Amino acid sequence: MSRFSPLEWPVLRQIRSGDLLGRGPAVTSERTRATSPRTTTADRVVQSVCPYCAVGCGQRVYVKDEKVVQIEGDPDSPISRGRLCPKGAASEQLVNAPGRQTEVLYRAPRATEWQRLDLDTAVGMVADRVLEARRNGWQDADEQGRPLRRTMGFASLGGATLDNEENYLIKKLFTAAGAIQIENQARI
Amino acid sequence: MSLSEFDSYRPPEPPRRRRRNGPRRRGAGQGGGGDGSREMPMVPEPEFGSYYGRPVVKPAPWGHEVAAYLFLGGVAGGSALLALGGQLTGRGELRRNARLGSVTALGLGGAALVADLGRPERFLHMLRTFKPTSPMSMGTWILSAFGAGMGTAVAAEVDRMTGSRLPLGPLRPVLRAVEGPAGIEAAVFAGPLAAYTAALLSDTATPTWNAAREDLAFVFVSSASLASGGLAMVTTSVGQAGPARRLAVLGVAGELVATKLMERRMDPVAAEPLHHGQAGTMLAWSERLAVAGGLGTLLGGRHRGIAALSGLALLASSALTRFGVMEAGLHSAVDPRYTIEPQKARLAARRAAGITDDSITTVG
Amino acid sequence: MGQLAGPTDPTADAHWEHSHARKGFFTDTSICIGCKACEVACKEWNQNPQDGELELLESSYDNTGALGASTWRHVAFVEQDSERIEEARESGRKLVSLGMPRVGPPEARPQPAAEDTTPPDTPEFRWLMSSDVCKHCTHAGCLDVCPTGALFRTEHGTVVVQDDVCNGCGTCVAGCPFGVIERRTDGTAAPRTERDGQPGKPEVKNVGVAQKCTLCYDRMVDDQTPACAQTCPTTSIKYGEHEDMVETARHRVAEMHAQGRTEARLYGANELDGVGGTGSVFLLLDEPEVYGLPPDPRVPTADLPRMYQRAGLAAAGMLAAAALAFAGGRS
Amino acid sequence: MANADCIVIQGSNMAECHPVGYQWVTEAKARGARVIHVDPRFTRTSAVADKHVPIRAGSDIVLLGALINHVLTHDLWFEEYVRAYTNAATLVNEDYRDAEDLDGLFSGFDPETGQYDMSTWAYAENEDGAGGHDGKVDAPAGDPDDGAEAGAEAVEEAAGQQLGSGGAPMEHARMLHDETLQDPRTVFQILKRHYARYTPEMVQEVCGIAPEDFAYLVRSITENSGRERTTCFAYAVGWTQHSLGAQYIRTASILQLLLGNMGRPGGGIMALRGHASIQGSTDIPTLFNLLPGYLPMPVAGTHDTFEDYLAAIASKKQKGYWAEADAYTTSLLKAWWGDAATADNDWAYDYLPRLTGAHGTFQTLTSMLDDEVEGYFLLGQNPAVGSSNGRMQRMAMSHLKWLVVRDLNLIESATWWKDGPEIASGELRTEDIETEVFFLPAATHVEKSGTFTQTQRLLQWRHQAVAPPGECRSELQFFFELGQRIRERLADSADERDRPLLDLTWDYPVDAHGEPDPEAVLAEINGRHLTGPDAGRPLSSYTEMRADGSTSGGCWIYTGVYADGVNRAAARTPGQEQAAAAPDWGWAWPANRRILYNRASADPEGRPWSERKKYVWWDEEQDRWVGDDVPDFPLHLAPGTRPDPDAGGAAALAGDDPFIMQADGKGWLYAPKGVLDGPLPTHYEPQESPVANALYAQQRNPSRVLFARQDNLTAPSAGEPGADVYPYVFTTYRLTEHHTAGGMSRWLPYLSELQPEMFCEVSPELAAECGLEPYGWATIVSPRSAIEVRVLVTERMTPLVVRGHTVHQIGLPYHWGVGGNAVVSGDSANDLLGLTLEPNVQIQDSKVGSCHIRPGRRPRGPELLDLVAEYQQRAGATVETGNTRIDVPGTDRSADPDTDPTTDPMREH
Repeated sequence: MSRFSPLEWPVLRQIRSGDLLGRGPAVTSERTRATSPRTTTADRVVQSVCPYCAVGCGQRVYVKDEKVVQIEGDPDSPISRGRLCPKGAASEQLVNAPGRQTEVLYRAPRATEWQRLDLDTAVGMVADRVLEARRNGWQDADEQGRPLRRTMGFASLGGATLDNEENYLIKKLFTAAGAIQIENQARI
Repeated sequence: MSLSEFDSYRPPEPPRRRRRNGPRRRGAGQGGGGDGSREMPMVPEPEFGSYYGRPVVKPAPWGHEVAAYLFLGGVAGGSALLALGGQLTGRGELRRNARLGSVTALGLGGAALVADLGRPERFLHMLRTFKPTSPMSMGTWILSAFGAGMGTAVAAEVDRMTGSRLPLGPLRPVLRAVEGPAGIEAAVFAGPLAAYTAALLSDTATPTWNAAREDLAFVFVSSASLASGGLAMVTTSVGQAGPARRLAVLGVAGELVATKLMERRMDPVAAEPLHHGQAGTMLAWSERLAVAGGLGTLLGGRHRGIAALSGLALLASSALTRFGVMEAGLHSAVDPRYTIEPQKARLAARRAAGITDDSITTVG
Repeated sequence: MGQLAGPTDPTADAHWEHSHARKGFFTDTSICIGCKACEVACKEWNQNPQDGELELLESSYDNTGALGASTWRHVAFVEQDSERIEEARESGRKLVSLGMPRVGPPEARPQPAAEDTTPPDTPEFRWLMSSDVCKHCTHAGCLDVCPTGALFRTEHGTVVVQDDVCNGCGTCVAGCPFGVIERRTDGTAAPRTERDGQPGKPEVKNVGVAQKCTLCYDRMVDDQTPACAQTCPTTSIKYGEHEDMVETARHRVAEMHAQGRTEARLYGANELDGVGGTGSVFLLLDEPEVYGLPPDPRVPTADLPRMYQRAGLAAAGMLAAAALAFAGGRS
Repeated sequence: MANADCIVIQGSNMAECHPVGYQWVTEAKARGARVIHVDPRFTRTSAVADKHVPIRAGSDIVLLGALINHVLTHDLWFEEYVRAYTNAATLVNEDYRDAEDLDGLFSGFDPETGQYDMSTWAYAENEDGAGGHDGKVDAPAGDPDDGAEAGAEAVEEAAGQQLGSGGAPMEHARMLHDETLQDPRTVFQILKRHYARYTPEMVQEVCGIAPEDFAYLVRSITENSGRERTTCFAYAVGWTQHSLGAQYIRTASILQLLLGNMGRPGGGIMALRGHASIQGSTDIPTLFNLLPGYLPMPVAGTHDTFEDYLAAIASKKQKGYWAEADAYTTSLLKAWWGDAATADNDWAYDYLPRLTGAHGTFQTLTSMLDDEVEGYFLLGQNPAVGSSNGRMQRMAMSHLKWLVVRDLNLIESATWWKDGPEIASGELRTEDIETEVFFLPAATHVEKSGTFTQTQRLLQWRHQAVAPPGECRSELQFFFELGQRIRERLADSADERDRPLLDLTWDYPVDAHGEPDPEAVLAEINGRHLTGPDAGRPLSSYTEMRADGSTSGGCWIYTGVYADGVNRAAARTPGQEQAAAAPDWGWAWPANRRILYNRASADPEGRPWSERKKYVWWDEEQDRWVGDDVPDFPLHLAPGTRPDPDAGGAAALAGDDPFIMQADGKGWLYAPKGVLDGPLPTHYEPQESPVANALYAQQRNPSRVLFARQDNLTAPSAGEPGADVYPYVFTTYRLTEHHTAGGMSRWLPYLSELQPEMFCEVSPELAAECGLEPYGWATIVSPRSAIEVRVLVTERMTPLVVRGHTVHQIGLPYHWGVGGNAVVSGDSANDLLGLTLEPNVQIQDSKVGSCHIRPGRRPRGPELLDLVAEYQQRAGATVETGNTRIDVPGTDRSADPDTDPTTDPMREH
């Protein structure tokens, strides 16, 4: 009913179409007649995999104007055949969650609140701290003189929602740095 | 509840938010607490199964505005008939006051109706279609037609009252010419205006309203009659208010009879809400006030003061009828018992009568 | 003019020139695992707001409660003991002995060599789960009572609200015999915790407008499966042409009865029922009211002609009374 | 799974935790398969199963052992399969003593270290090399995880720090056999004796399972096993998260091997894992004890030199592909250190840091509490809620100098310093906490490309859909950049210890947003030829890897995923357009095989066991293995082939050795090495139990890993004074509507509203006993903490009569945590749990614990600590309680020399 055209008045359409009870096409609005799913109006569709459990259900991610507008099961997947559990079905909200944190936050020692920090500074600070902790926790050899060449100064605990490639880089970098206390969800 | 020596350190128990779905009572459908609850209800478990006591049908999202509209629409309709009578029998004061009363009730009622919409700015969408299956749609068209006639008549009336000061120009003669026919036109829609609201309520899945579908219209037109008569008794001098008094008395009699008939014909379970709780109280008072107003009219109707008091009692009675019926219906929707029991009973009755092909539950 | 009751093709009844096959659901609750993926997928696709109270609803694992303006799929959870299970089995058997209609009895699909037709032992306990949804009735109360034409019958035989038309009069809410449609409020529960620096409640769309399942009309026009049926992990929710759904349902219930599971029954598969049959057919394992469904729903409009008749009579009576009032005396 | 005739779901709530995976069970059931759910609770899985068998949490081995016993004593085992494909006929060392002989201990236990010396468990060897009774020679060794279908299981994740996935290496030796299976020293007879007392009566007494239910289970399994039919087991963390979790899986493996259900369609043991890439994160592990591809991390003392390392991990003479571990190791080192890895420096082997024991997350935790760790990275992980003994976790974090949290939302592990439970109880004061906290927002799965490895070892590529918003970054980008910054800062360093960082190959192409190309990383993982005519070409199989430095490859088991430069993980031929095994969707390791050990789906002669269960078979005409899947066997190795007894590696495989990733090609009924807590699964009670062990004097797994500390007290078990203070058993689990610690679900309104509040599930009987009001509040107290929950009273919980008294179980979902940022929050069930680890894989014992439950909410502030302390005092719980290694019959369990609270309780490995 955005632009009212007298000839399109549903009452007249009721009479014209014979739908005197006004149940069908006579009462549709312009917008209704133009209905189309946002899966068809999306700019692109990308194949992905559900991030929750290890069944590995296929997902289709629909993108419009560089925003994810829909994530649903990928019927092509022989594993999931287009189906998703409630968590998988909520993936779009995971991406576009109202409460999602997209800024770096920093809590100084003894501080009672967060403060903003830009990403570049934060990464630099972390790099400094890694090197310092590595130095402080360094062990060259054990009591019997056997080589250890490691640091006990820092540790990491990863979730199992990380990509293989990410785990690979983490393991590679930390091992090269001599860190051994690298763990993940698999143990938890 | 004091269960632990640490009670004093406990945080205060926040009140649980009100259930969106009404009472927490559990039906016996879970096999007598098969839902895991051992909670003993305060009253014995009713003899019906339900889903955690949640409603099966939803109550209409209608507030007091709609009840008020039911009342005001009736007043407007009845007044239009009095106005026409006044017009035809030359009772000028009655005509004038009834017309003004009618249009006022109509205006207030319309406003109430719009206010109750989820999207009041879209009230004009009501005229988008003409849907015979929708009492609300029919009512809208009736209201519009009625409003057109009554509006015209009142415009003429007001022009007359202001000494022809309305800036009508050349239209004044036209207005005067159509005034009479307009009053008749409005009166044609007066009865439907008072009666359609009964169909509006009954044409729902709300158990009490639906069960009252045979006779609710009679209750409503009677209520409209006594209310409009009452209004005229308040506004109009006793000399001209004779027809109003008679209409009021007829309305009272009609209502008392129609109500009893209606309740007798209703499913007994679905009729229960008319007698319980707030609705029961309102309807009981409605009846008392109707009787009192009717008696007052009969016995002291020629006394201006008594007439006015009786008129007020009748108006109040009519309002209470509509608010009571509204409330009873809403209550019947919220408690699943009123949906499930009558349905089970009628299904069983049909089966007992050998009709077994029309159940929604089948095995093949 | 269209019909108000009885068997009919609702699409043709609504004067669609190019009607499609009627589409619908078959929800087989015997294989529902209660995962609620349908609820989430529905909300996600339709962008319905969160409407839970964020507290336990005291009904097993059901914290949604009922269908409503923002919940278009609702999974019911019912825990039952053996006594109740036997009652359900008995009531199912009764349906058979009543000679309930087998409208077009299903072609005797070769039973799997009916190894054992004695009823299985009644288990000590069961947990029913069932995903409820709008019934998309053949004779839809909501649609018929809608004054604005906001509700309409689609070319696929489903019933849909046009949220750009609806003015929120609320008549449809009372008009639905299944308690499905509801007017949306913005009353979503706020997060229970205080969130610092977080945006408040997201804006709720279509406030004040009646809302219910559209059977994903927007997906259907593009031949896509509704979100709930697509996501359902166990195919408890099946989607397709209504006729096929009813057929599948009949086969399934026959199969279960053959296994001695006489508690199984269909809901909505009978076009002679009070709403002319539903577009969403269910296989239930107990009486409908146990799941919160009406046992004998009847579309109110079926009685509307009679109501109009009575109202007309009443209006005439009022006119007569008025006439009498003026005729009856001099003063 | 859809092909199974009977599915036993035990230790998993499959329909709730893996709804989409459950579609295959639904399908099998629709085809007539019987589905049985064995679980402490009646769950949504039980609701759709044919039968629910309630079991006392922590007693699964008794049930499975009784099934084994029944199968053995009633001759229901699949004889031909067992004889051909398992080590049933092998003889065991005559010094071996079974748990039956030593009342719960095996021979070789050292109470000082809590470890077994496994030498007596070994097979009997024929000194003169003349072979066994029939002269048949075999070379058993290998993986402790007898070929569970899902491949690398929890067991492999850390099957002893030193072992890696190849299991204990063994010099090729001649083992004694008795093909008649009659010799009392055969594995078969040992097995028979070991489980002889695991009877239906014992099942009733220990598990609380009625004899008729047991009979039903036995009938269902045995009637649905054999040539024509197969039975499948499914498990999840319900089994692994026990102090003897790996043994649970082994018990099921033994049963499945006896019934011939391994390597066959519709058979096997299905591991159901809870995280998108938990399989991947053990394949390419961020685990202390492993390098990619299950190669072990070097250990000081045993792996000091490259030679030591290679000798220790795999023998050149053992059967199967593990014999080439040197090539895999060299390729890995070449991938990491490129040209700096040369033959002269042992391919930079010394760049690898060394272990000196367990350095798992829980050992790290105690180090943190001792102020030995300065910094901690949490990458999509929420230990404040998700890890056992949450209070210890949070207290440990407060000892850090700095903490980096990378996540999507402000999880409890990022905010404990302002709104954690210890702030509320007054144990910590925000103003006193020195820890610096960095919260770095992460990218979601659609904001980055990369692979997840799902539970059946399938790698699936995800394409990036959009760029991450704001300052969100992928881990890939963050770590790449961190590496660059670190290398920049060290660029001028002459320190030898910085060489590994400076020599690291760390030059990945980046896109416009600075995101490194994940495909380049995948290519590095896959590996490439470095020299020769093929230089630069991606490897197409791990068989192309060489130990001479001519190949590189970051994870040998993944080699082939990038064969011919094509990203096979991104293969997406729609399922409906290809065969049932769907080989053109993603890429499964190894070598794109979908069912491991599928050679076992054919009989020793290579014929399918039956037409109905046809999968992979030998085709005489083509002279190769064919079938519905990539044969998990050398393609042209004929069934009748008998290798040279002295050969090693793949060449040593016989034509009927289906378990090719095992060193001997056989399925293990008995593990002569490699399993740290015994060669045969044995029932012990959980760390905390209201019941005394009915089978042995030994109450608990003697080789479990203990953390005897004041902040990790154990409740007294049955028979110990104070056991009645914590009389109830609680078990933790997940709900469909949430995800682990909630970081990816409690922030989503759609999921939060479906399960908004923390609750417990109790039986009507327990509710009556304790006066619990339905849906009211209750407080649950364990020796670690007390939490408040809503009460769901339900008949889905069944009290079990065990050893004469009623055991009440309390179910607790563990998704909620205390914090101020989520849509819904609540007390965390993990706060109740103590830390005790399974010895093989060091997984927490988080499925069972002892507690008390009382009506009403818990106290606030310091009074909460008083409440917990009051219970501890009444129970007389001390650091010694429950931390006894050996329970000698008839002696007081409270005295034990092993647990000295003043020393580090970590056990040395």
